[in-house]
Amino acid sequence: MSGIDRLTERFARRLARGTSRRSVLAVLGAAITGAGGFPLLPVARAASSAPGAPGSRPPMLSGNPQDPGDQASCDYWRYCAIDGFLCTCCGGTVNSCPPGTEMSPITWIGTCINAADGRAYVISYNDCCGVSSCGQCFCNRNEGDRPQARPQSNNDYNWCLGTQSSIYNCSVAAIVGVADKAK
Amino acid sequence: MSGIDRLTERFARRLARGTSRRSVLAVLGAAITGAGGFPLLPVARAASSAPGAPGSRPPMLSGNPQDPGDQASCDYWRYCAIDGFLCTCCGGTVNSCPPGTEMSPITWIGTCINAADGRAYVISYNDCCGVSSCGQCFCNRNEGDRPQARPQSNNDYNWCLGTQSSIYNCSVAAIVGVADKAK
Amino acid sequence: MRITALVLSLLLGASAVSAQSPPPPLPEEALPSVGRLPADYPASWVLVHDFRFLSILDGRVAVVDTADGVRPLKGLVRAAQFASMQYSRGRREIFTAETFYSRLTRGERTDAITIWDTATLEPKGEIVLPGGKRQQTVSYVGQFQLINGDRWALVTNFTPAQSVTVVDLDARRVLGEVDLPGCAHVFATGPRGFSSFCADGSMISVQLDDKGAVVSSATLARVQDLDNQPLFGNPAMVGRTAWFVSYKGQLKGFDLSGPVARPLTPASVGTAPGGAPEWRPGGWQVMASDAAGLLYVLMSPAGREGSHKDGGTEVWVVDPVRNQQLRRIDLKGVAGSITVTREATPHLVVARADGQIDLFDAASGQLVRQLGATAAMSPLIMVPAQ
Amino acid sequence: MRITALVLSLLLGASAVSAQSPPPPLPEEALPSVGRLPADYPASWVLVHDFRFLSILDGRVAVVDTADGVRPLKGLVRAAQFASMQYSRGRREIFTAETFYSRLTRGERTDAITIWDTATLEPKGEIVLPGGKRQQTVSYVGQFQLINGDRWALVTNFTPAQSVTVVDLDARRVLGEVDLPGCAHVFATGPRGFSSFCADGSMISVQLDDKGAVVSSATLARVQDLDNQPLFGNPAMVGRTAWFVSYKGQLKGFDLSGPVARPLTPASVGTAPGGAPEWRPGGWQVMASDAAGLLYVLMSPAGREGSHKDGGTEVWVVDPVRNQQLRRIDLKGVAGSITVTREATPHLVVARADGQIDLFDAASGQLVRQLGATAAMSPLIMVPAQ
Repeated sequence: MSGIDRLTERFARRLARGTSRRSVLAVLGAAITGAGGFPLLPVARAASSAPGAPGSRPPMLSGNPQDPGDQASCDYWRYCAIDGFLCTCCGGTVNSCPPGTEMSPITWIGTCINAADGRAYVISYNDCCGVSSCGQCFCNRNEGDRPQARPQSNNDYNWCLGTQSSIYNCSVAAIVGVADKAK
Repeated sequence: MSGIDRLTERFARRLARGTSRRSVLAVLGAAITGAGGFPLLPVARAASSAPGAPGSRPPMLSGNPQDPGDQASCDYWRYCAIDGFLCTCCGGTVNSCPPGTEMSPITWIGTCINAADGRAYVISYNDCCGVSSCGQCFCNRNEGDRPQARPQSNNDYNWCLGTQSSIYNCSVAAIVGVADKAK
Repeated sequence: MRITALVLSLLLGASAVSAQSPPPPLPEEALPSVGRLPADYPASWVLVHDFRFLSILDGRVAVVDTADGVRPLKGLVRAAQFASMQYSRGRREIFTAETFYSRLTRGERTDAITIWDTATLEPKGEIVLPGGKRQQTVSYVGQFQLINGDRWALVTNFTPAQSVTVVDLDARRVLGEVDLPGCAHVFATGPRGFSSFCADGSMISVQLDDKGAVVSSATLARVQDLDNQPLFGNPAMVGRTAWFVSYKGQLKGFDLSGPVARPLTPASVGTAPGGAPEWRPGGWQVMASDAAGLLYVLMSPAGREGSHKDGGTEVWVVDPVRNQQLRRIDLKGVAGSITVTREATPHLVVARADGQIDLFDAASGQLVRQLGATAAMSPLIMVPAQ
Repeated sequence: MRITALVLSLLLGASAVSAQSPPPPLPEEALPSVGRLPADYPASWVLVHDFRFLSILDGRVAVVDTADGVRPLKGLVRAAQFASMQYSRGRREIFTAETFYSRLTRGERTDAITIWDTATLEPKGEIVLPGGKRQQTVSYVGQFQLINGDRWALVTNFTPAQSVTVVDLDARRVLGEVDLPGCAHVFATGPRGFSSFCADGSMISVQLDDKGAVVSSATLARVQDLDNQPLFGNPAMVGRTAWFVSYKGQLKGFDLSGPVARPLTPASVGTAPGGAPEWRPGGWQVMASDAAGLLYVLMSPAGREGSHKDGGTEVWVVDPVRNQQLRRIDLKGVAGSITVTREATPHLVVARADGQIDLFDAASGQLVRQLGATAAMSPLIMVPAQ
């Protein structure tokens, strides 16, 4: 529990810094984290990837055997709960926003297994904001997604909050910790 | 000549009503008429008609044998010089704008042959404005299209001018006269 | 002159036309001309919210006649930037709650409700929403509701602090704001109030006074199990009863006619063989009702944890009061959202993820008409006009 | 807690991993993090203007590394509503001339130039353009030009009255407006002026004083035959010489280094068998130059009146000074726009109408790389970064 709690506390501090609403504290318990991006039904992947021809991208590899997979593919291990255009295809990387955008200070967190080392990592799906829809590499995976009544578990919100603009461009998947194995 | 001249004169009056720039009169000779919409390379028709599946529309017939052809098809006789989304697919008709838009008061004129009666009709390609790109039934035919130095013969301009908004939605093709056969 | 030369050359090429007794020419057509719609939309019409994933800031609502295979698209209404939309048949108005920036993607933010006339699709009025906090999300009907006989509107806010802005549509002004910590979505309830789902699994019902302030509230505990039986966000309305379906097919009804939501006896969509691993609801707008109170649920044969937005290939028709699965409709492919018209012969309207819209006979399940992708790029929410 | 439970269940499923000497975990990654670009773009980079036909108000400029098949798209710059774009390598700035409405599609109109930093793609400044008259058209480079050592910009207006707004980019202010009745497009000419094509087939050259007022002008009569040999609007620049190609393949060069445009000896793209009815230039940006001063022209085998925007299937390489057709490059399909990089081994960049971008060796004509549709929906204008 403590790993999650530490992350929760850190994100709460970020939230407090990034917003000024009087009632922020009242909702921290329920709404500390939000959601990255928005869903496209997976059945629409082919349609949304037009104009990009599906399969035309060469694999985007980290070069680190401990971080395996194609970072431009929805199947990459960190994307287990992402929802949006992959920033790796938009001028960003797996953990940084494209130039010209602003990264949302707080966002939704998922927990993904890295098959290379068997660990569960806590992944932060920050949105990149202030530039219109990237339109490349849409990815929507909904394991653990829950209704909007539980914001921290719902990926339909636009989490371009606390940014100068709420216009959504793409989403990153950054490692922010290792989930504790012991309860 | 006289038919074209009468039309020119009428559109000049509309132009004078529709704009207030001091130098309007100076350019009337060159810029009485503009252009309807904008071009998409014909090679892009298939791409642009996505999300519309090509060929999925049933024919849109006038019901008048003297006005033959499919008004949702780029091959329809009145579209010989149109450039834009066909308003027939956007909530309008071949000669009226979709509800919620405003028709440009002046625009580009083409001359198209009606195979049913062998006449050459003067067609006004008015743009419908104030609603974003319709996105349906793109059509671009460039016979007689000339550089922007001759505005009345160029279809790349956005002719949402003299309207409250310059946002382009679609283009109509209205009969405004019969071209004189005699010179 | 160039045009005349072109005309002459074209005329020469048209010499095959008979010269004897030519018909009179087609008449000159009056310009300018802009179409109008019937203020009261026929029962075959549907409002389709196009979320427009590839340019989210350019969303729109398509007014669609599902009975018109030739001209299905009747007009577009702006629905910008994670907008939400409501429709009042009685007022003959469409409402959009939107967000704008002074420089498209940057600059000054303005949130506003725009009131659109159903006949002209022209804006009749605008109410600016204060605070730049309108909730932005993929479209849920619970983001934006009409209450108080359609005279007021509720707009949900998310910063991520949660609240509801109360708007007087007639007076064109904001009445106030109700804090709603820990709760999401609102559904018109009682004479002048709403119900909302909360993070602890409860539902809160709130009534407002004639100034928009809270006068009463009540909480129903444990209306949903967010871990094991979470409810899809978009309900099917039967009169003033809202039916929700869970990720695993449980049906929960709430009578919202009184000041406090009243839960009905739960039901189920039932089961069917052939699922791998099992049949579950899947899609965006996965539920609809018909005039008889039957429910239509979009079902996926590949139901598992996380499949709930994958779309479905069948629609199951269920009587929620008798808790009885009546029939299954094969959609011949994957669909994302459904609704049912209130026509004399009702139609099931099925939106595919690529924008294609298909019509099925709601009773027989037969495919009746395919509109193609003639209305929307990303059809997510569909509202029958009657 | 739900998340922990999920973690545990997932961990149980990952039991196949060796338990002996596990590697240290992947490090925590710093947030927030936003990328930067090199302020001086490499020679393989190209700015691609995405007109975005399906949402014209949401156009953008894609910064693309044509040498990077894995990550070609480096970032996006807003280019809203029939925008035009210019790039100054010396200033390390990108400029967009755009139009905005206060309510996306309606309301108050604002025309403005935005100055974008090449490294951050953030706006550095804005100059509002008065009068709501900025020319809106499918992208032509002659809508928007940099002059006076990139310190000033010219923006064309069209209401349909024609004029040019003169802007001081350093001082962030509008200097004035030059009426230009009957003439379209501007091309930087001499120390502080421009040339423009006029409706009577002439070209006018104008020089400005240090306040932006006209100090001299001169007209070249009959530089093009608009009826029979009209020139495509987008030239290929060889130093300060602008080469234009006619609809039928004639090449016309204008030396714009002095205060008055000086026409060069015309040349031709040449001919080839197999046209039906004949080969002609076709596409949007149909011309490019390389560092050696050779011209590349996109050619269609189906050339006829009206085919000039149909795109082309070959690129013909021509030496315009020697008036010699050097070679033909088969594009293996139809393309709409082309450009050529200034790399040590220059590449021909080919944009298909569906957004696919292909790279060919400019010398050998061999296909080198396919970027797919990874940058733009409607790529119309492409500007090499060097």
